[in-house]
Amino acid sequence: MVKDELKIGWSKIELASRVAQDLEDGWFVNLGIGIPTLVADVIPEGREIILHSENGLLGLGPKPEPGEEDMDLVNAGKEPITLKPGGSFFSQSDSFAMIRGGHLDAAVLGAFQVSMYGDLASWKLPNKPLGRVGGAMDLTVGAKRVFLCMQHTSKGVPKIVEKCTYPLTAPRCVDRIYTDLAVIDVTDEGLIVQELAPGVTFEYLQEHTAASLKNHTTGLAQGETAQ
Amino acid sequence: MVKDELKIGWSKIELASRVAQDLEDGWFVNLGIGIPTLVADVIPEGREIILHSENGLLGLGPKPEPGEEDMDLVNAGKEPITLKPGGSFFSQSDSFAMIRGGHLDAAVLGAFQVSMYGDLASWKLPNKPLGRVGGAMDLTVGAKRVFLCMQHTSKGVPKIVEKCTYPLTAPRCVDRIYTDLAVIDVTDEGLIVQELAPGVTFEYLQEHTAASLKNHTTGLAQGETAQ
Amino acid sequence: MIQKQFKNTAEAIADIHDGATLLVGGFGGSGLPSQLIAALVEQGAKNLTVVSNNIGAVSDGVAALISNNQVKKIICSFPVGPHADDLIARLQNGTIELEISPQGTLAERIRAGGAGVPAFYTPTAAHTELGEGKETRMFNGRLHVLEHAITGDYAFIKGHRADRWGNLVYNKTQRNFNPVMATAAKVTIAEVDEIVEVGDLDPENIATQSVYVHRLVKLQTEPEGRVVVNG
Amino acid sequence: MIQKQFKNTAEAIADIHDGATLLVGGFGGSGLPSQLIAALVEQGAKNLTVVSNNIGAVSDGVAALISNNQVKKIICSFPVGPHADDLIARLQNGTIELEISPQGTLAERIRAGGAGVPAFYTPTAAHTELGEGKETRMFNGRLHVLEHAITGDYAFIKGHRADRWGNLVYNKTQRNFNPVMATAAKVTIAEVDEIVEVGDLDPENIATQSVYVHRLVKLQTEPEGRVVVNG
Repeated sequence: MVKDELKIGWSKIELASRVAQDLEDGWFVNLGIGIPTLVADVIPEGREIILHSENGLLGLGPKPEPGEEDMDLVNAGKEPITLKPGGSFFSQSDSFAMIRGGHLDAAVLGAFQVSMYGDLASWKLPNKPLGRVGGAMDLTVGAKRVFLCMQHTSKGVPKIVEKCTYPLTAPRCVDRIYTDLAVIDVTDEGLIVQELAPGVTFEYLQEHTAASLKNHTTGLAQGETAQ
Repeated sequence: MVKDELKIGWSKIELASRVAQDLEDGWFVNLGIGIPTLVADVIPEGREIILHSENGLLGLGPKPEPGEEDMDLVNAGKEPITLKPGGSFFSQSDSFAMIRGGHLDAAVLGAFQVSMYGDLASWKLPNKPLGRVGGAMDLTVGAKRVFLCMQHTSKGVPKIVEKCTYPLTAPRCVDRIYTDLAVIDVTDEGLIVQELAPGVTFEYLQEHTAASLKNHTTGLAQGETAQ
Repeated sequence: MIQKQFKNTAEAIADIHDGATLLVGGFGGSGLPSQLIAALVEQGAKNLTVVSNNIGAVSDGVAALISNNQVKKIICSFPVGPHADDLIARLQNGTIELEISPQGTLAERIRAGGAGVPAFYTPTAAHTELGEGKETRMFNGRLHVLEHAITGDYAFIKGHRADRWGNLVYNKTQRNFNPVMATAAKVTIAEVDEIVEVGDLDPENIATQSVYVHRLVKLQTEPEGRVVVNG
Repeated sequence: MIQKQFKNTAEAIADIHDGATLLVGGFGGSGLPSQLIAALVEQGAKNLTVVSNNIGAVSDGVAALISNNQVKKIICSFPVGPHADDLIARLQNGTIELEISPQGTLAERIRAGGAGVPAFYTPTAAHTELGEGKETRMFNGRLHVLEHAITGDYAFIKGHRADRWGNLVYNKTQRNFNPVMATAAKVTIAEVDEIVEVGDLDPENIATQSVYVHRLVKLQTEPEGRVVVNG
């Protein structure tokens, strides 16, 4: 099975690109630590999306060229980044006022588990002594849309579940889940698969998901999208 | 009596100067509307006192020269002022965070009434349909020291009373009262007269005050101070 | 491409509905978005709730909306001034409602509204008439009152320079309530002296970030221009 | 004349007492007042309560105080990183206490501490382990938790440029928690790259106003200098 997973689905950068595709012109978007950070590098040409980083900036740009790194200009993952023209710097309290106040159009975040109701667990693993909450709880309650961007399984164990067993970040907060295998909406009618990654069947996806999925991609060949 | 009051005591600018004399080097001070505003013009030479104006600036300077007025640079009384080198501009929420958070060394304010316990009434007259609270309530709860700077009486009626009959700005908030007639401390032992203006006797002062005063100026000739 | 600039004030405020809550920046005439107010007088939306610090300090402020019978409720700290007569008359005949909030509490309530904080405690106004009827609680041996956030459907703000993204800088004490109110409305409309290229504003020096500004109007510098814009 | 500059970090932090509460700015290594921390390691004050966002991201941050057994309690949002081993060991043997606060709640609690707001409601952490045991209340149909202000006896902050009055500007994302923490301590001590003349900083662009900074130390740019300063 591990072998299969290596062969099919989106790579990390393809996954980031798939997320970026859904970010609309003019949106203000926060990118979490991990795969979400990659989204900054793959914003579609001609689309103005203003990226927020919770350590206190709007207008985050791509990674700097080697040798151009500035340790006073980092993202929420503490990696060197650049600032786009039109960007701005502000304090932590201002940054989280922006987040909690509902001013960001979307937050793209990682996850340990997500439930069929959109409950998110992303800050603490049961087998670790310490959690790392950072801004995750603020982002999930504050952003207008919460998009997850993650591997579909962790060491073969499904991350999409009926009920989270890990400590919650926030209940019923996730709107859409992007994984290496599929794009899945969290709705009042349950988890709706909108799109399958190349080489992924609905049956394969369901097999790797610990909650019931509904297929809205029926009639399309594998790898085609429902757009 | 009105005639007497015209002859004795401090003029408005002398009163402002008397207040300014007690503002210590390095203090951050807010000046209220009215006579307190005059303090900005009479800060003793060589003393660095940083004046705060609640509309959002630190480092308020004297009035501009005629013709130099800038309507974007005004004090809390909406009068044109200047900014000293080292001054700064900030928002209302930041300005009142500064006030309420206890960061100002003193607020110099006007008053309608003040009680022997330091209760202050300064925002609403009983015979007026509307009060004008502005920043008075925030300043009185927030400043480290509240100094009043006012005429001792209003149309012959004492403003220093046993109990305020006008709506309160804040209870037990006043530390020191500067009037055209005297300097009076509000203490746990009551109202203590520290200094009399030229030509004012303790008896005259008590006669114009509707609360019991204690004289700490005994032994000094009229007009001398207890310093 | 992000484009927030409107042709004129009339278009920028055209959709304001009867019954809307409107936050109006400025401290007296300083930083007052007077051309947006003038356009709203023309537009005529009624039963507005208006949140603004000073009512009646200048004739082209909120007083103009009151005189034009567009306001059902005022929330402010300073309802007096040379142009407050119409407010007083309407209070006396019961056609307008007034809520007085201490200036710092007003600023903090609006900030809270923009920051996703529904309520907070403050020592300001405890033991006073303005604290009456409010929940109170002791913290550190001192009485505090519970104050609730204020948000608006629209905010009118005045800025000095803007860029196409909606970033704003202010000129001196023009700043006052403007950056606070900009955060607390569904639709924030800024009238500005100048619109510059994206990247022309210093990123360290942006007082209102692009995320908070939804519509921009460049002020007409000539008085004749103003008439055309609002006419 | 106002004079806030101290000769070196050792003198600037000399009076910090055992049991003090210390706010430490920075986000990882960015905007971290590492020379003040190094001086405090030398000085040796014990039983400190330290409030800082990241613990263990870098070796010259709060981790250094923990390793030197100077800390009895940590309040942070992110207690993990390559240098968190000593924290974990002390948590396991019960010699240190840890309070985790979501990052935005942490920032807002510190802001509240500086702003005279003793407590506020936030939706963050409601229905989660970090909200357990806290007062809750519904606002607008949503559960909120009551969070209390944080203040410090001292704050260590890192700035870029300062003037003699104590005004500060920051460099890019170095800003982070520094201007927030500067407001919330009895004594705020800033290490800065440069001290300029009063009037050299743009009054529109001062991120931390003079009123909040009590002591200034200019950073030694040469590593040799640092040893001398702290020695």
